[in-house]
Amino acid sequence: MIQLIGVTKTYPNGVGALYDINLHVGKEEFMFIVGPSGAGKTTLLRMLYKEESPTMGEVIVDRVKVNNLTAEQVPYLRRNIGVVFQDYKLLPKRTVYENVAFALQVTGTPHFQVRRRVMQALELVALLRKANSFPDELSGGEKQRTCIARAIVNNPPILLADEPTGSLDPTTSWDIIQLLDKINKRNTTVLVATHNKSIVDGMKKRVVALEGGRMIRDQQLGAYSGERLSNA
Amino acid sequence: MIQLIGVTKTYPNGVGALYDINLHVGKEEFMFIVGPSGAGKTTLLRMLYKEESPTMGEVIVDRVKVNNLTAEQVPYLRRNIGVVFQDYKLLPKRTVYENVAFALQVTGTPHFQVRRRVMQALELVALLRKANSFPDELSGGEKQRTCIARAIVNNPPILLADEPTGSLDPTTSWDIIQLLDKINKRNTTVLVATHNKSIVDGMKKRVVALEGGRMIRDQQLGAYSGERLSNA
Amino acid sequence: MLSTLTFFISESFISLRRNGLMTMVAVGTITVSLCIFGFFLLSIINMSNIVSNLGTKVDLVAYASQPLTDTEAENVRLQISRIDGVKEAKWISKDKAWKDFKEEFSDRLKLEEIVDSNPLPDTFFVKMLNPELSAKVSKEIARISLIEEVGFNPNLVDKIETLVEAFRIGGLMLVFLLSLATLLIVVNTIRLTVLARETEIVIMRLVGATRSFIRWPFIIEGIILGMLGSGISIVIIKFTYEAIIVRLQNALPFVTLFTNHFWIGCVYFLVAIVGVLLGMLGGYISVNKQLKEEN
Amino acid sequence: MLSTLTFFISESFISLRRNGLMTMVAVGTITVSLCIFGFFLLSIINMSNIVSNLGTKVDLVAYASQPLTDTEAENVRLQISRIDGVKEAKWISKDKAWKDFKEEFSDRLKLEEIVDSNPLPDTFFVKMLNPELSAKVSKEIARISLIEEVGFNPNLVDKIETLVEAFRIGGLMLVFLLSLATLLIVVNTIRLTVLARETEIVIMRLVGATRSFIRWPFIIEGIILGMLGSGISIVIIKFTYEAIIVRLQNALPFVTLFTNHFWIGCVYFLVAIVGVLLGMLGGYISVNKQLKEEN
Ligand SMILES: Nc1ncnc2c1ncn2[C@@H]1O[C@H](COP(=O)(O)OP(=O)(O)OP(=O)(O)O)[C@@H](O)[C@H]1O
Ligand SMILES: Nc1ncnc2c1ncn2[C@@H]1O[C@H](COP(=O)(O)OP(=O)(O)OP(=O)(O)O)[C@@H](O)[C@H]1O
Ligand SMILES: [Mg+2]
Ligand SMILES: [Mg+2]
Repeated sequence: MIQLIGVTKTYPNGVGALYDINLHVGKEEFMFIVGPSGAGKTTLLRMLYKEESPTMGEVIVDRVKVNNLTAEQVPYLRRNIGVVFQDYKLLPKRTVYENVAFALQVTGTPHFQVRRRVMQALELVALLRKANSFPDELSGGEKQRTCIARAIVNNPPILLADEPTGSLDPTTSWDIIQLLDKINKRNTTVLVATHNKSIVDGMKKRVVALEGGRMIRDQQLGAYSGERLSNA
Repeated sequence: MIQLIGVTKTYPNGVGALYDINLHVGKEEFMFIVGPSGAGKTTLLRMLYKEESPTMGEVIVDRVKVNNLTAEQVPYLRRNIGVVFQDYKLLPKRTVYENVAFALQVTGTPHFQVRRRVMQALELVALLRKANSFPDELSGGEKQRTCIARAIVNNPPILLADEPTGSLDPTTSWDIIQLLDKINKRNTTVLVATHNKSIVDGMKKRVVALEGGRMIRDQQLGAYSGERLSNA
Repeated sequence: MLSTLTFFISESFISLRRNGLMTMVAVGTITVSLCIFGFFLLSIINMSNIVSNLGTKVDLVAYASQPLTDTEAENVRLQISRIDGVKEAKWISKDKAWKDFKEEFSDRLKLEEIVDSNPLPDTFFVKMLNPELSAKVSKEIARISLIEEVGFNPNLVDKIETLVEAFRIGGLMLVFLLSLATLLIVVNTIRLTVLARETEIVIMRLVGATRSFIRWPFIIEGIILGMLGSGISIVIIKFTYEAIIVRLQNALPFVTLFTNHFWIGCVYFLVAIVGVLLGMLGGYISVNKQLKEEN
Repeated sequence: MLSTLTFFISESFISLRRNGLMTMVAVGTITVSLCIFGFFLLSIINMSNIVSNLGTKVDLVAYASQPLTDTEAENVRLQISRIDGVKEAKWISKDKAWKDFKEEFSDRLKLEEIVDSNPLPDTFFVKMLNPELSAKVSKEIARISLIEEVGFNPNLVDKIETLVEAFRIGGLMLVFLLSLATLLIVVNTIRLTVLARETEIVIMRLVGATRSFIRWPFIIEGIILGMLGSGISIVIIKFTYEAIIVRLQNALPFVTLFTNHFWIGCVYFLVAIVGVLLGMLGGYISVNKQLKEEN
C-alpha cells in the first residue's frame, strides 16, 4: 500500500529531516512511528500526502508515484488519506460540524449523507455536544478529537495520525487508539506517530523508530523503546 | 500566592467551564492539575493571568485581586507569570530566538542581558541549534520547548504550564519536568496541567483533579488517578 | 450542478458574515473607490458640457450681399440647411442684427451719433453636424446667390471648441486610468483579505479540496463585495449629485448642469458594472495568486 | 529612551520585511490613492488657470468723453490706477481701438463704406485687485473729468469669471473630500494588515506587552508605508506631468499649463505630507481599534 524507497528530505533552510528511508507498509497494517522530538516522524507522514516532496527517493502510495502527481491530481490522493495533524489544522471560522463536513463536501457527497456521516463521526469521538462550537471555543483535547473525526469521516483507505493523543487523558487516548484499531480491522492502513509509551507498549503492533532522520528499528509486535522489549 | 474563592466561569456561548472552585496555592508549591479533556484545566489557568475573567468569585494572585486590574495594569501581572500555553502561541513571523527574547524586551531588559539569558533558556530546553528557525520550521516538540523557554526566561515568580509535555517523548518530558522542579526549588510557584500519568505518578506532588468543571480531589503527594493512589 | 452552485453561494455568504470586520473594511474601500470613480465620470461629463455651452452654438456665419425679403431669406436658409454636414441654419434679419449689435456695444460705441442707416447685412448662423466639414460647407454656401461672404466663428469660440475636444480626450484617458487605479485598489483590498485567510486555503488544500472548489466561493465573495460596494456608492452618488445640482443651479443659473436621466443612469450602470467586475476579477486574481504559491 | 526608539524602528523594518507581500500590497494601494490625489490637485490648479486665461484680464472699461492727447491720457490712467481696489489701468488710444475693432469685425461689418471717421472713444481697461469693489470703483472712475462712461466687462467674460470662482470653491471641496477618501482607503488597507496580524497582537499582549509597546512599531510601520507610497507617487506624478505638459503644450499652444516650479513643488510636498500623515494615522487608528477590542 505504502512504499518509501531511499527517501531523503532536506528542508529549504538546509535542515536534514530524513536520510535514506526504506519502508514498506502493507494494506492491512497498523504501524507505530516513534522517536524523540525532531526525529522526522511528521516529515515522513507529510511525504505520503505530498505536503512535502522528498529531496531524493521515491514515495509510492497505492501503486501511484506521489512525486509525479500534478497539482491537479494531488487533491484526489489526499481524499484517500485521512490525516490527524499534530497541530490539528482546523478551519478557524467554521464550527466543529462544518470542519468535519468539509472533508465530505470536497468529494461532492450528497447533502443528506453528509449530515448522517458527520454525526456518526462526532459520536465516535464523543463530540456531539460541541457540534456547533468554533475551534476557538474548544479545549485542546476537543480540537484534537475534531481533527480525528475529520480524518475518519469519509472512510479513507489510509489513515495517518500524528500524535493523535497528545492532548488527551489516558482513558480517552486508549478509546481513540481502540477506534483506530477497529478502523484498521475494516481494511484501512493505519500509521500512528506517537510519544505515548503506554499505548505503543499496550498495542503490540509493528513499531518503526526514527532518530535524527534515520530509521533505527523496525519491529513486528514492538514496544516504545527497543531496550525494554529485549528486557521483556 | 494564588487564591481562588468561589470561582465560576461560564463562557459567552453558555458553556459552563468551572463551578465554585476554591483553591489556595502557597508560594513554594508545585501542583498538578489533572482531569479529562474539557474538564476546565486550561480555563482555570487562564483566570490567573486574566486571559479570561471569572463569571463569579474572586481570583487573587500575589495579594492582588486580578478582577480589579485595569487593562493598563494587566501586562505587569503577566510579566510575573510565565505561561506555557497548550497551543504554544508563538509569534509566527519571529524566530525562536526572537520569540524568547520578546518576553524580556517587553520589560525593557538591556540588550546585552537579553542575549545571554535567551541563550541560557534555549540551552536548558536543548534548542540552541534552532535559534534562528521560524515556528513554521519546527517540529511539534520543538515548538513546545520554545514556549517553555519563553515562559522561564525572565524567572517569573509564578510558572503555569498547560500540558507542557504533550508533544514530547518520555525522556524529554521527564527532563522538562525535572527542569520545572528545579525552577520550583528556586522559590517559584509552579502549576502544571497535564494528562501525563507517568509524570504525575512519578513526581509525588500535590494533585488537584477537575471533572466537568468541578474540583473532585485535592491531594498532597497525589497520583494521576485517585483510585490507584488508594491501591498504592 | 445547481446544488454545487448553491453550496458555493452559501459558502460565500457564511464566510462574508464570519469575517465581518474584514468584509466591512473591504466594502468600505470599494465604495470609496467607486464613489471617486463615479463623481469623476459625472464631473468630466458636466465640465465638457459646460465648456461647450460657453461657446455660441454657431460654427459658420454667412452674410447676405443685399437686404433680403422674408421669402428670399427663407429660401436661402433652406438652401443652406440642405447642404451635407449642416445641422441647422438660422436667419437673423438685418434689423434684428443691428438691434442686437447696438445693445451689446451700446456703452462702447457711439454709432448712432454718426451712422444713421443700418450698416449690417442679413445674417445666417449655421450650426454644423460635423465641424470638420466646415471648410467644404463654407465654400458651398459662398456659391449660393445672395450670399456675399462666409466667416468662421469668432476666435474665442474657436479656442473653446479645441479645449472641449482636449477635455473629452483627456477625460477619457483619465477615466481609463482611474478605472485601472480602482481595479488596483480593489484587487489589493481583496488580496489582503485572502492573504489573511492563507491558513484557511492551505488547510482546505490539505484535506483534499481542488483549486476550483476553493476558488469559486472567493470569486463569488468578490462579486458580492463588488455589488455591495457599487450599490452603496450609487446611492451616495445619486443623493450627493442631486443636492449639488439644486445648489449649483441656484448659484450659477447660466450654467446648465447635466440632468439627462438616461445618461446619468448610464453612469450609475457603469459604476455597478465596474464594481461587480472588479470584485470578481479581484477575487479571482488574489485567490489564484495564493493557490499558485504552493507547488 | 533612544534605545527604545531604535528598537521600535528596527522592529518596524523587520516586520515590514517579513510581511513582504502584505507590505507591497499596502504600499501599492497608498501609491495609487496618492497618485489620484496628486493628479487631481494638479488638474484643479491647471483648469482654474486655463479657465481664467480664457477671459480677458479686464474687469472695468472706461470711455473718454473726447479725444485725448497722450499727456491727458497718461494723467487719467494714473488717476484711475490710484483708486483703492484697482490693480492696474491700461490706455487704448482711439486709433488703436478702432483698428482692433475693424480687424475683429471685418467680416461682419461694412463700416468703412459708411463711416469715415473713427466712432470709438479713447478707452481705459481697468483690472481690479478685488472684483467685489467694482461697483464702488466704477462710480469713482466716472467722477474723473474727461471720462464719460464706465462699463463692466462683456457678458461672456463675466460668466467665465463666475465659473472660475465656482471652480475654485468646488475644487477645494473636492480636494477635501478626496483627502478624506484617501484617508479611508489607507486606513482600511492598514487595518486589513493589522487584522491579519490579530493573532500576533493577542500573543504579544499575553506575554506582557503594554499597549504602547505594541502600538509604536505599528505606527512607525504606517509612517514608513506612507513615506514609501508618497515617494513612489511623487516620482510617478512628476514624470507623467512633465510628459503631459510637453505634449499638451504642442497640441494646444494657446493653453498655458501650470509650470511654476514653486507651486508644483508645493503639490509634491502636500502629497508627501498627506502620505506620511495618512500612514501614521492609519497605523494608529487600526492598531488601536484592535487593542480596544480586548478587555
Ligand atoms: N517546514 C520546515 N522547515 C524546516 N525545517 C523543518 C520544517 N519542519 C520540520 N523541520 C525540521 O525537521 C526536523 C524533523 O521535524 P519533524 O517535524 O519531522 O519531527 P518530529 O519527529 O515530528 O518531531 P515531534 O515529535 O517534535 O513532532 C526537525 O529538526 C525540524 O526542526
Ligand atoms: N473560549 C471558549 N469559549 C467557549 N467555550 C470554551 C472556550 N474555551 C473552552 N471552552 C469550553 O470549556 C470547557 C473547558 O475547557 P478547557 O479548555 O478548560 O478544558 P481542559 O481541561 O483544558 O481540556 P483539555 O485537556 O482538552 O485541554 C470545554 O467544554 C470547552 O469546550
Ligand atoms: Mg511531529
Ligand atoms: Mg486544556
